[in-house]
Amino acid sequence: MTTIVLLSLLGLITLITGLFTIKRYILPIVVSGLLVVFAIHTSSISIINENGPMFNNMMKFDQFSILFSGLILLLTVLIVFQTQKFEGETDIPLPELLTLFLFAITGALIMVSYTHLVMLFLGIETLSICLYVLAGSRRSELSSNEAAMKYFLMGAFASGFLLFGITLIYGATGSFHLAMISAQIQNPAIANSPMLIAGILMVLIALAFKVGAVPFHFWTPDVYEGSPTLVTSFMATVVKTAGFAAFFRLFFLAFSHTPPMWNQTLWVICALTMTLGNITAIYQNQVKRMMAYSGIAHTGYMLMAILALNQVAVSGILFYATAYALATIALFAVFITLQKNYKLDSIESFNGFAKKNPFAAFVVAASLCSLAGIPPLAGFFGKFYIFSLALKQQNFWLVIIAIINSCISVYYYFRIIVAMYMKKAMDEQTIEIDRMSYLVLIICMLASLVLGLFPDLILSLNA
Amino acid sequence: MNQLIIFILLLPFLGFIINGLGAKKISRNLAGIIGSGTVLASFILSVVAFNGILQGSLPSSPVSLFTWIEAGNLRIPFSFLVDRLSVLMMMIITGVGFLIHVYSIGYMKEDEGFGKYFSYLNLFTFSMLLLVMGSNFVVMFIGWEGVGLCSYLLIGFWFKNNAYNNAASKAFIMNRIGDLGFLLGIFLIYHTFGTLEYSAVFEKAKMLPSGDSTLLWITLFLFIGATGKSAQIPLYTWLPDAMAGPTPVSALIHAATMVTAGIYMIVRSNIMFTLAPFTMGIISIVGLLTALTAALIAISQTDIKKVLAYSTVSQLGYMFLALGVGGYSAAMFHLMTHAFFKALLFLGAGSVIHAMSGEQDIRNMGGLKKYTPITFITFFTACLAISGIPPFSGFFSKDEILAHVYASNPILWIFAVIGAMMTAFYMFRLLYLVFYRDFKGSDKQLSHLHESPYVMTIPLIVLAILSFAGGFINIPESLGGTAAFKHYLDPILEASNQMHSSINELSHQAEYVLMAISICVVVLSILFARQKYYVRGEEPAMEKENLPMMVRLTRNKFYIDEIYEALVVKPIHLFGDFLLRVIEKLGIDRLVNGIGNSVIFSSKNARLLQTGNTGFYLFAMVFGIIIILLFNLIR
Amino acid sequence: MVSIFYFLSFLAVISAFMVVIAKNPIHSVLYLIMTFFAIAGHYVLMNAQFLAVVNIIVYAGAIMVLFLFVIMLLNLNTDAEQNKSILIRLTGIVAGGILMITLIGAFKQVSIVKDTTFYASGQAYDIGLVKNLGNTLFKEFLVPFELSSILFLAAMVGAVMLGKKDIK
Amino acid sequence: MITIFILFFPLLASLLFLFSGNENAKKIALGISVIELAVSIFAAIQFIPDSNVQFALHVDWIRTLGISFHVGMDGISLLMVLLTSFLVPIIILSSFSKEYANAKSFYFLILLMECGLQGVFLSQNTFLFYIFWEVALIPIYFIAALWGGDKRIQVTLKFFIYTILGSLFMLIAFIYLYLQSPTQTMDFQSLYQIALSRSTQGILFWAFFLAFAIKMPIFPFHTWQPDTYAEAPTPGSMLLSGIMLKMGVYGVIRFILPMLPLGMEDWGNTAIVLSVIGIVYGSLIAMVQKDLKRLIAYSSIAHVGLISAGIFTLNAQGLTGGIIQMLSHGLCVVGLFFVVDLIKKRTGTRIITELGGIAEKSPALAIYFMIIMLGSIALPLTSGFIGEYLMLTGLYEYNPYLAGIAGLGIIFGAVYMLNMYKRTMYGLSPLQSSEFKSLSMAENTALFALSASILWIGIYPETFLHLARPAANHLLEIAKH
Amino acid sequence: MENGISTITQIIPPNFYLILSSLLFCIGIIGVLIRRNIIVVFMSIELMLNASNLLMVAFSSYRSDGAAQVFVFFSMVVAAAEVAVGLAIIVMIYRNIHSIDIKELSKLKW
Repeated sequence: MTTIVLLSLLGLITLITGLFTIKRYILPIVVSGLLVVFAIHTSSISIINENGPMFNNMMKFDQFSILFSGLILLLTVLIVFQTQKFEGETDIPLPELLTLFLFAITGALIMVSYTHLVMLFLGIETLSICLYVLAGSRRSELSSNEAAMKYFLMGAFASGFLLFGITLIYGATGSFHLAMISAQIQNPAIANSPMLIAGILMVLIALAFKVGAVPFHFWTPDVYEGSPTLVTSFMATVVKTAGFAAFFRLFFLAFSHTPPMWNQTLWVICALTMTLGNITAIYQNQVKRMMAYSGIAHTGYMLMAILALNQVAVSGILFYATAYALATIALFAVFITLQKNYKLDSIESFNGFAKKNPFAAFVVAASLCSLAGIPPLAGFFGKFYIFSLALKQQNFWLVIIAIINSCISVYYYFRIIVAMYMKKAMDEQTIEIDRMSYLVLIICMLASLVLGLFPDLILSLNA
Repeated sequence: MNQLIIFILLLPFLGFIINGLGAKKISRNLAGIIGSGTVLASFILSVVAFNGILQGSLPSSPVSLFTWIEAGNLRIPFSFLVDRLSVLMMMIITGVGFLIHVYSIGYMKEDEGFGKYFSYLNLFTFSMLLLVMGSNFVVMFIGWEGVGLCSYLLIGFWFKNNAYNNAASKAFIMNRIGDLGFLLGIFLIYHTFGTLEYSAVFEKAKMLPSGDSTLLWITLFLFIGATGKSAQIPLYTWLPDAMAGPTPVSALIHAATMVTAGIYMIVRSNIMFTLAPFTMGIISIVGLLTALTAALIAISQTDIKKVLAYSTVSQLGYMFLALGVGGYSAAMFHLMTHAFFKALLFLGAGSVIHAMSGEQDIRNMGGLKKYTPITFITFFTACLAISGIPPFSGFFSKDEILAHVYASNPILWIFAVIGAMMTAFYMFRLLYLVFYRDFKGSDKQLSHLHESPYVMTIPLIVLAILSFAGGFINIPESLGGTAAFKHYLDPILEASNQMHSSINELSHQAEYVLMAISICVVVLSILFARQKYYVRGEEPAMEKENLPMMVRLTRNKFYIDEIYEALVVKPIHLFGDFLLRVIEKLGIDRLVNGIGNSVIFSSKNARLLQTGNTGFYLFAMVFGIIIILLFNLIR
Repeated sequence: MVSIFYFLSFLAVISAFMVVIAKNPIHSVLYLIMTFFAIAGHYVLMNAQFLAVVNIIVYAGAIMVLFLFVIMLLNLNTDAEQNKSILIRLTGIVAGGILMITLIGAFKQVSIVKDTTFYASGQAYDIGLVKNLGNTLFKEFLVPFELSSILFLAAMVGAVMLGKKDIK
Repeated sequence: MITIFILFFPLLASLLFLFSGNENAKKIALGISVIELAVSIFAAIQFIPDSNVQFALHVDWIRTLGISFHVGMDGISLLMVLLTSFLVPIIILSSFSKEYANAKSFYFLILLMECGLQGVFLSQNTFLFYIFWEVALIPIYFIAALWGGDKRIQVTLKFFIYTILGSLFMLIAFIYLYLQSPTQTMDFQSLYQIALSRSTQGILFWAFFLAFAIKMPIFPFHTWQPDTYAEAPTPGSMLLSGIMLKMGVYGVIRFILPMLPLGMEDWGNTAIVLSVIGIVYGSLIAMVQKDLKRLIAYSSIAHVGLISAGIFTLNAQGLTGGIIQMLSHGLCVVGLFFVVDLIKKRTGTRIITELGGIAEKSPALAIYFMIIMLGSIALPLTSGFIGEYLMLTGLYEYNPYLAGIAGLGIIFGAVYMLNMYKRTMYGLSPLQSSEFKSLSMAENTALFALSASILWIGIYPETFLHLARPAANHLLEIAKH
Repeated sequence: MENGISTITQIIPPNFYLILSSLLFCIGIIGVLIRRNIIVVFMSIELMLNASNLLMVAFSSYRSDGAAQVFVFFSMVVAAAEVAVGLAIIVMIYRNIHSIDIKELSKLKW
């Protein structure tokens, strides 16, 4: 809770500093603030076990929430690092932009620690509203407008389902508390109630929308493309992580006793998501769209962990989300610079990049390999873990679909690598990347490698 | 004693290494001396070993160097066996080989690849020795393939000429086909007997009943191997082409030694063959067919070496015929005498070619008698020997074969005699065309005509003496001899002889009659040749003229090469082409690329789902929701 | 009582339907307000009087007025909207209809186990009162209440940022 | 310790590139690989020829999953390590006369690949095995795709995706086995003890077989191979064919044979039949190839077909023969590529019909080429014979007819190899080869080393057989239980 | 009828409210699907939210649980915040393209 309070305070402070002309200090304030929050947050790990449910069962800061909150905070730091160069990309001033980021992750933190459906609803909405604004933050750009509009309309539509679903679940079980719901569901009369079934499915649909699963993924490519790249990066990483955490938490804490009903549906969604995501990504020429589809595909992989739905799967999602986020952030960090340079969204902007900036190109290549699941990078271990979760559940066909999809994904990830290393550049100039981005790249790179080699660093956290 | 055996083998190998590595640095004379010297030393050691065996001082158990291959219960030692049979072969190989080495010093004097040539010759001798000395089938196989390699190297010795290279490849590949048969035979032997050592295998084979089907297959496989190496139908066509190499090579490889490997192998494993009568039948028929076909072809050939080559094939056919009827010692005996006179013939031909500055077409020769007297005399000796005129060596060996054949099957004998008749005819045809009447070559060639140097003629003389006298070691008992050679081999053939005693059924009178008939036939055919080519002076027709059907057929070797080309080589190539173009490119590649392309194609279409229209997206979402709810709520 | 229920239900459904099919956005807004009133009536029926009032104040009073403002501001008070093609509209209606049938079919026999003790104690009729609601809100729901301020703040900042004419 | 050194030395030592220029890169790389070779030889000398895993290192790694860092070598691993350490310097030597752009990266990738390959052969744990399996793939992809021919981009990507597909099937097989293992570890030894039902073994067999069949490649999974060999720069082709292909065979030996005896019973026959088809198929296509590299590629399919057929027979002869043939094929095919590269550098062409008469210009090359070619067509007293003889014996024990068909390979092999030799080395030289630089020091060394080892294995195979035999017998014992 | 306050929940079975809310909810969906005017689409979404609210209150009454009614407060809060942002977005879009037709903005595709 301290974390959430501090974070909202930090948001307020940022907003207020915006009033004064001390813009130069804003970024350091936010970054150091986030780091302080993170430090305080981690120090609370030691007292997890004493933390019971808090505030009338509204939230519970258990291991799960601590881990995911930590991840979200760190990823946000990586993204906030890059806001400096991002100024001017949006029509929103930096302080407000940062405030929105901070409020968004406040929502995200709520999403990973709720034990009450109202908190889930509030968390999702806080996050979403910030994102609607962020997506439209290039106000004069039509694409940004369109992204905001699409995201907003569809998001609100999905919220309707979420609310209706929550209502139905409440109707069936008489409670908003996850633990109570779980207890009620043990009663077969309630478990078989059509209200409950419809409720769970509608919540599932709403959450599937948030994480971008087929057939509720349609917003993703358009919104990713239209939004400012940094926001895309944020959406693809932090938001998706929070979405999965919320998804998993809900189903793990509340619905784990009713698998036959929803997990067939989720199975199909999962298979469709990876397949459609990967297949569509192949033909994309726009980097951001491609990454959006790749994100959809990764959603599919992560859904496999939700299908497993046990304590071990937490590590799976956590690890996978980390690996995926690190690689994605690194890729987008480079792409922002390229985009600035060439005013071009297509893969061609990567042409010959290896000659222009070997280090950055190397990081991008490594990130792509990580995404493609090639050892010894973190992405591989994530896949390994998820596959073993699925195999433990005897989900053979899903794993085979996943494998074939992994192969397909290699194709489009390697298109960028091919462009960087084997295509002729459009011009001769070298491309410099600012220092903050270098820092981000180095961190992402090292983290990917270290986590790939020593996955215990994360896995052991969820003991 | 062991060291001695190993030295027999190692010396030629040493020569190969020295000449091979120092091909550029060692002077010609030295290379020649090393090359021949090592073989001579081997020969002397072989004679010592031979002596040792006669004395009984040489143990006849295998000498093992080291374990070569070991896997599971398969254990193949690198070991050698010197017994009566192998020492005989060793002496022939090193003896005749030495003479040919010496001859080569003169013959190859001008050649730039002199050192290389000698190293190859030594390698060949080494391989051949390995073949005969091995104490198990695998070591024999090493030598077996080794001689194949050497023949490849030596046939293609003048590698700038592509025809020669083709001949070399052909020889190797034809041999390889046979080798596969041999190899399968080896596998089956191992499969059946669990070992590959001669002594153990034969000991176990003895226990099997006659006509055993496993033995049938083993022997058939081995025989396939033999047809390749010993140029029998259907794998004989490489041998005539192999005349592309330097002439001494033809003498060494394709007359005296390498081609005898098949005969050696069958004699070595005689017990298995004796117990497989069906295979024996096949061998005799194949042998006879080969003998007749090759003789027919030889009659109309115009290249001096081709005539000799076909004659070799034909004579090998005789040997196989002998083997087929169980006359192992007769075959070995003929092998030996044949080594003498065929080497002599080839070397003589080499001398002729040398004199003619490389000309090989007999239609351009004639009257060489007065220019190259030594060559003529030695060549004449050889002709008499091969035709089987008593008391030349060929007479005794051929007659023994004929006697065996007659004892086995008189009809086969009739054909065999016809073959002998043809042999005499084409040999004397050759003799008359080359050495008699007038010189028909160009003036330039005429001015160069000369007798070869001593280094070449001395081997000829030695071989002539051997060709003449070689038969005396096996004068049959019917002629008052002791048949020493036959008895010498008895220990090797002991088991087979117990089963095959047909030769003894033939009375001395019958033998006399047979001898008389064959001599008459041969003399008649010689006279006919003399009449035709000396008295009447007929000449082989030139290519362009309209030849009678039979001549055309034989001149063109019954078109066997063309038939093989059309029936085997072309189809295989076409099939390979088909595999590449259809199966590989259109089938497998298409399939794999097709899968890839179909993914891309579906991507191309799947992305169209993303219409950009929010209304459509909402529709799609709702459809998804409807489907999910329908499936779960309405059951 | 029952007739009021049916009347309000009928009113809600009809006016909701009119929201959807009215050509002029202003009409839609007005029909929507009518729907809200009908829903508020239901709230009253269910003894949720406070919520009924809030519904009217917040929804009809604030939110819908905001809509009206925007429509006026953008000068959209005509029926200039181009219709989607018949086919799409039909599909939309069919889709919604199927969904409706599915849901209604599923919910046909739903029953809720009533906690009779509440009725006996009489507390059941008081929950909708301000006092009781206030208690629940500020005790049990204190955290979401506080946190919703962040939501509002974010929405405010966002709305200002997006809606402002020029930011420099 | 020695295993760790062999495993990571190439990688760590390649840090030297950070301090060197491109021009010295090749020398540094050569030095590193030679040290690696020396250490491998030292390990071989220290090795006690029995079936135990030696020089093992067993450290906890991913505790939560029970995965440990477990490396070590038995006889088979040792031979493969030796092969790798021996071939890499030769491969580096082959590039000596050519200046590769960005040489540091080039040699770094080669050394990285060496690290990956050694890792594959040294792993005693499937997780580690898989990681190195893929680590070996990345550098070769880049080597081929960055320094390759004109069509390299599509071709290498196809190769990459194809092999990844196979590996992923292997990965799920690993995971499945891991989940089945009673102790939940991924060590080979514990996986060997799992008892699985027949049908499961069948499925796992195919999962493994696909991975290895694609890697080797076995007909009909070979379609990536000729193109990749042809497009890759020669060092790349050498790495691919000389060592990487052995990974597939090694995988079969390590996993399919000991772990899936029932799967072998059901499907081993299919695998052998496919392999034998591959022998004939590869040979026949090699016979009509005009491009030297493609010819070698198809010949490689044929040879590998025989190796896999031999190994799948699951008897001592076939298995031992397969192991020896892995060495032999590595030497021969690297030698062939070496010669082809040499010819290509000097004449500018790889098309058979445009070549000729090289024997006259460079007799030394002719001799080396001859020895390598003879090794490749399995002439006795060369390495090829030992392997092929044993494998054919094994195959004959398994099924005589298949042995007969497989034996056709030695005939066809002679046909296309001799033809290749004849057309390139013999005859008269066309214009292109009129000037032919004699062999450089580096080339001479490499070719001499290759030829000498081909003859060594051929004449005294016991040096290597006695290392392989205990391990092979041990595997067969496991397979029987 | 104690306290003089009659309650509908004793007369009307709960599935009536379920069906009513489902009706309203689906009408909202239909509105979302068939309209092109963003504002009307948005209003339809508000209708969906209100349908949920109605059901929530109904459940609250049937279960005599105040928590659900408080939940409705929060849903109103969220709706209000969404409306604020949503209308801001609409205004922004209108400024740029002078239209609020949902079809106008379909440049991002494929």
